Amino acid sequence: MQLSEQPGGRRAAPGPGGFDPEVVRKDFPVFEHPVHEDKRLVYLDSAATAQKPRAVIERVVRFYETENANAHRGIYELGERATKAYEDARETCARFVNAATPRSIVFTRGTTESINLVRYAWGRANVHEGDEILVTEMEHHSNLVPWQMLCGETGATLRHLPIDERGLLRTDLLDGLVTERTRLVCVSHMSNVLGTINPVREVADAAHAVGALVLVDAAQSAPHLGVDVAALDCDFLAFSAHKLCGPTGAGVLYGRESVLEDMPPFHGGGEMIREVWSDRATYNEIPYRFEAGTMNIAQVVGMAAAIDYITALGLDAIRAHERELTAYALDAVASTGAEIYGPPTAEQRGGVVAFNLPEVHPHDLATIVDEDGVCIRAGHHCAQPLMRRLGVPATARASMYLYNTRDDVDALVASLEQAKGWFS
Amino acid sequence: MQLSEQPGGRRAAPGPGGFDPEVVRKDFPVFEHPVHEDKRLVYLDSAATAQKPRAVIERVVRFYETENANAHRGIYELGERATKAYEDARETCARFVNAATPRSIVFTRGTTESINLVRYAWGRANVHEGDEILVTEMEHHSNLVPWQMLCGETGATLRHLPIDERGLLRTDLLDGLVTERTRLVCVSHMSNVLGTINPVREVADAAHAVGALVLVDAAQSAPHLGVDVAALDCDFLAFSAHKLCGPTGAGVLYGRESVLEDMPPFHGGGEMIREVWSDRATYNEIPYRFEAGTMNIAQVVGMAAAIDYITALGLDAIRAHERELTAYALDAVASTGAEIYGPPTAEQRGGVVAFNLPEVHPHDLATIVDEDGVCIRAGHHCAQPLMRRLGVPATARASMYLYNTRDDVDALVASLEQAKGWFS
Amino acid sequence: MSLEDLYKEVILDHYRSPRNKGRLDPHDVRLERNNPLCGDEIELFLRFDGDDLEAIAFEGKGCSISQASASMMTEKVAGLPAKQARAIAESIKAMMAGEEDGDPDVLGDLVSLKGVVKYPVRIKCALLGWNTLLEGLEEAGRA
Amino acid sequence: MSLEDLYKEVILDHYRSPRNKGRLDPHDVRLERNNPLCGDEIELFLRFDGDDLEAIAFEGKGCSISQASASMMTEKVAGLPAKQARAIAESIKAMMAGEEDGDPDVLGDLVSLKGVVKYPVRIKCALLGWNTLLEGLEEAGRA
Ligand SMILES: Cc1ncc(COP(=O)(O)O)c(C=O)c1O
Ligand SMILES: Cc1ncc(COP(=O)(O)O)c(C=O)c1O
Repeated sequence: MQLSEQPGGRRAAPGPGGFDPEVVRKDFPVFEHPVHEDKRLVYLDSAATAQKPRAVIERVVRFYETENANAHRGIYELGERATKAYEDARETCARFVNAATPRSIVFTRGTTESINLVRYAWGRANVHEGDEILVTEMEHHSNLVPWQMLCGETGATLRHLPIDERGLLRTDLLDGLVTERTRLVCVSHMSNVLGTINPVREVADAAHAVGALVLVDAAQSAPHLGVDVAALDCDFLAFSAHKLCGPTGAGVLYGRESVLEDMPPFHGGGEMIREVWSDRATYNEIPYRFEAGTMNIAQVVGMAAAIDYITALGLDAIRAHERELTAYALDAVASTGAEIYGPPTAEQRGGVVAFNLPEVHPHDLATIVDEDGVCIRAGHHCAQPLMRRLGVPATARASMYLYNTRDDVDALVASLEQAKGWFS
Repeated sequence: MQLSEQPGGRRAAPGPGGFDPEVVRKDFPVFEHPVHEDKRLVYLDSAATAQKPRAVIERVVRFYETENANAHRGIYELGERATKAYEDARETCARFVNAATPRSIVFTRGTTESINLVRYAWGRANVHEGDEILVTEMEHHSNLVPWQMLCGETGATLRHLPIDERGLLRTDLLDGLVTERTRLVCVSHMSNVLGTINPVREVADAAHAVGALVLVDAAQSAPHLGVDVAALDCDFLAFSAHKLCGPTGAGVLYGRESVLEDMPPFHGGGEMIREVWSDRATYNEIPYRFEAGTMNIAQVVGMAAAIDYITALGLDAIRAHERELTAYALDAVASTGAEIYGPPTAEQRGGVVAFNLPEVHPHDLATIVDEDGVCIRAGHHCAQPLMRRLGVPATARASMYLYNTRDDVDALVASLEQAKGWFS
Repeated sequence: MSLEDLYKEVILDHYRSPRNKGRLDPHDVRLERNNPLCGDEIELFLRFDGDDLEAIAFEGKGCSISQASASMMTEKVAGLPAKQARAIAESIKAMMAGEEDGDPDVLGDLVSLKGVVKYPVRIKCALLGWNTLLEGLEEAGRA
Repeated sequence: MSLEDLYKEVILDHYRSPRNKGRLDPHDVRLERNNPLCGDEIELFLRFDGDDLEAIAFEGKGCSISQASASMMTEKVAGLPAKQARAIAESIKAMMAGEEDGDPDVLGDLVSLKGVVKYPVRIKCALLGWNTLLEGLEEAGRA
């Protein structure tokens, strides 16, 4: 599905399926409030966190007002409602990632906790001295630092799959880097800096050929591309609710059923146990074995509402809109003289545009455009090794989502031009 | 502060400070909705999770509608608001537990995660073969299973401080059980089954005398008694927002500043780092070193609103109300012929009454009283070793909070009498 | 059926006077199973005569629904061909999952257990004995 | 002061033509500090003559506010008694924390840095040089 471009027009017509970002925008209360007293909010930092539609906020409120109880514990009606809402959310998540069973869905605080859960529970049992873990050169710190730590603890070796000049993975080097010693290959589905969409299946096939597992960081792809664990053939996949219009404080670890079955627990506490004696315990079945204590029930329920919201709009339509807007933004930002990082075309990337204006430090830039109500990110984007690879200390980054329009991009460009003026 | 008892009256007069549970109850939207079509909700399971006042729900909504952005990352105004709300919450929590500095406050998902954080980050660095960890016989699984796991991994030994027949800690045995080999003593401030309020300071003094640290499980005490880390002289203290009228998915680990300073990180990821290279990283200062990735920002902000709510009502007034109601409930439940577990007087315990009716299994009881809209808990209450100590497979449990009234207790007792009737 | 009727007409009779309660010796299969969340326990004994479930008995403790359901089960399946016992157990499970209505011709009095469906958390209690039976038949190679 | 004025009147002059930029040899103290969240870097060189800060220079990269503030700092404190340099640094910090208004008699042109207070995330940038100076004075035993 491709949105029609109106030649010369400032705004895309609603795409097939009736996707119209101006209408979508009305679902998000945050846009009703101006910033800096009277400025229209131009929110271009959805790769950091997305705004929340009314449907999600109201779902959380409804939980607290009519279903609030501890899940899996109460015999009374309120407890049943809470348990049902929580387990229904698990089914929603399973469908969303096309998992064969909800038993594969473990709830967490977010991508970072999901990955650290794998590090602690799977990693300590399966990675030993002399083993290797492979990560890509474009990973977010959350999919890099845990593996540094695990290697430090176990004596395993961390290896890196490089990227090329356009910010694409050097999959041609997979053969040499994936070896009999490789236990795990960690790859982000979509880069939060370059926007690159990675050929995860190709990486998974190479890993599986030597018996290694594959962990996919879907923090950026789940909200913007959608994910299909069967098609990706991954063993673990992690994402965060807050980046897909859901509440903060919730996320998912998908794990292949057979892998989770063999995995020791993560946290000790209530609910993850089967029987406890004073000196030992036996543990619950999956996925409960990995969910200790009172979980983030309301947030998980809100996450399911967010998934319902974006899937009702259609991930294809969202992707088509973002592709169209990204193409527009790549041109518009380039027209200011900025250097843009990552793949040249909108087909190869998600709605993330990292750039630098010559002479203007990105922090100065972010402060200056903020005066106009334009929210962009400046910094290393939790990817310092990638910054070194690009040869810059930091970049500015504009990232787009379903509520952004060409007006937003135009506002950014106008602000960039003004900043250039001050510095020239 | 003690509420005046009205002889023969069914309801306590508002206590000094004007505390009136009937008025408080109106702050909680959940009570506006009947259960089982037309039954008044008699919620007696606050030890599992508390209901949420409008002020907390509205605070979370306001965050999503006017402050939502990632904390500590954005240069723009929305990001500043999010960061401020998040860090203000840290100060609120520091004041609430009387911590010397907000640097001592680490945000988590809840008590269980707080305790597991200590197990992983502090425990693995400080507990070795031959060392000992002491827990009490009344601990919740969340303050027991993590230490079983740590002992299993390190070769340390887990020891147990017994309770007496009334459910009080055998502190007379501390001398023999706290030794030069003890590294950590784990004690709940208030039992979620017996209600027992433990002499934490006495335990802490014994531990510190041999150089051991003390971890306090304040899941029950923070909401009902309030906590003062300076007076308790503890090294770690954990509590959950959801039990003190706050959102699910948030909690606190308090750590003594000097202890946290020396503690290695827990999760690897964004925000907890200082500088990252491809093969290694240096870590951020406390408390950020322990907060990896996007945190549960909205929930932490809601937790602060909950703390503001209960402290505005006054923890002394809440405690006085609960003491009065507990005394009433102990008598009323005993009058049905039930056996009650734990200390005999309301002075020695919080508002938790665990009991069994002869001949009626607690699960049957919970199902039967639920028909009348009465929510109680039945089971092992995540304390299986304590159940064995009490010689029962399970108990029923009624637990009270600031919105409960004598009417609630009366409804419970009427329901219990009916159940007795069915079974007799 | 109201909760009161469920208890008074179905559960309490078997809870108070359980049928086939106790050990069965000799036996071909012995199985202990529990319901970890509730603490309900069942110990089930099976003896076969060829493909027939010649005798069945149980020990256990727990809530009235778990124990009464186990008692009703032993009464129903004792003496039946293993295959038929299995079919009944599957029928009960389907009924409790809300997938079937419960055929009175097959289940007889057991249809009254359907009253538990309205209390979702208690379904596991009602099924504890039945699940243990299915495992036992499997273990004996009779299923 | 508007952001435009802050940049045009205060920051950009020093950013484009930084004073005392470069190494200082010989020196008594050399310190490298950075602002991990922004990536701003400062390398500071101090030379003392008794208790006087005889000379000061810096290297660095980062945003204009961090670099301009460091440049303004070197211009202001070069040649002063260490004690007085320290007092100025403390004053700037208090001003940026919103605790003091900033005394023009003490701070002179530096008062204009107050414009950064309105941009809380940038305060760390403005203070990077000053905090490094305080550490340097401490290290030299001159504070
Ligand atoms: C005494 C005690 N400790 C720990 C916990 C665990 O708290 P949470 O489930 O919020 O992690 C609870 C609550 O269930 C509790 O009552
Ligand atoms: C690619 C990528 N991985 C991981 C993360 C971490 O996600 P979270 O902060 O929600 O744990 C992010 C977001 O910051 C990301 O963009």
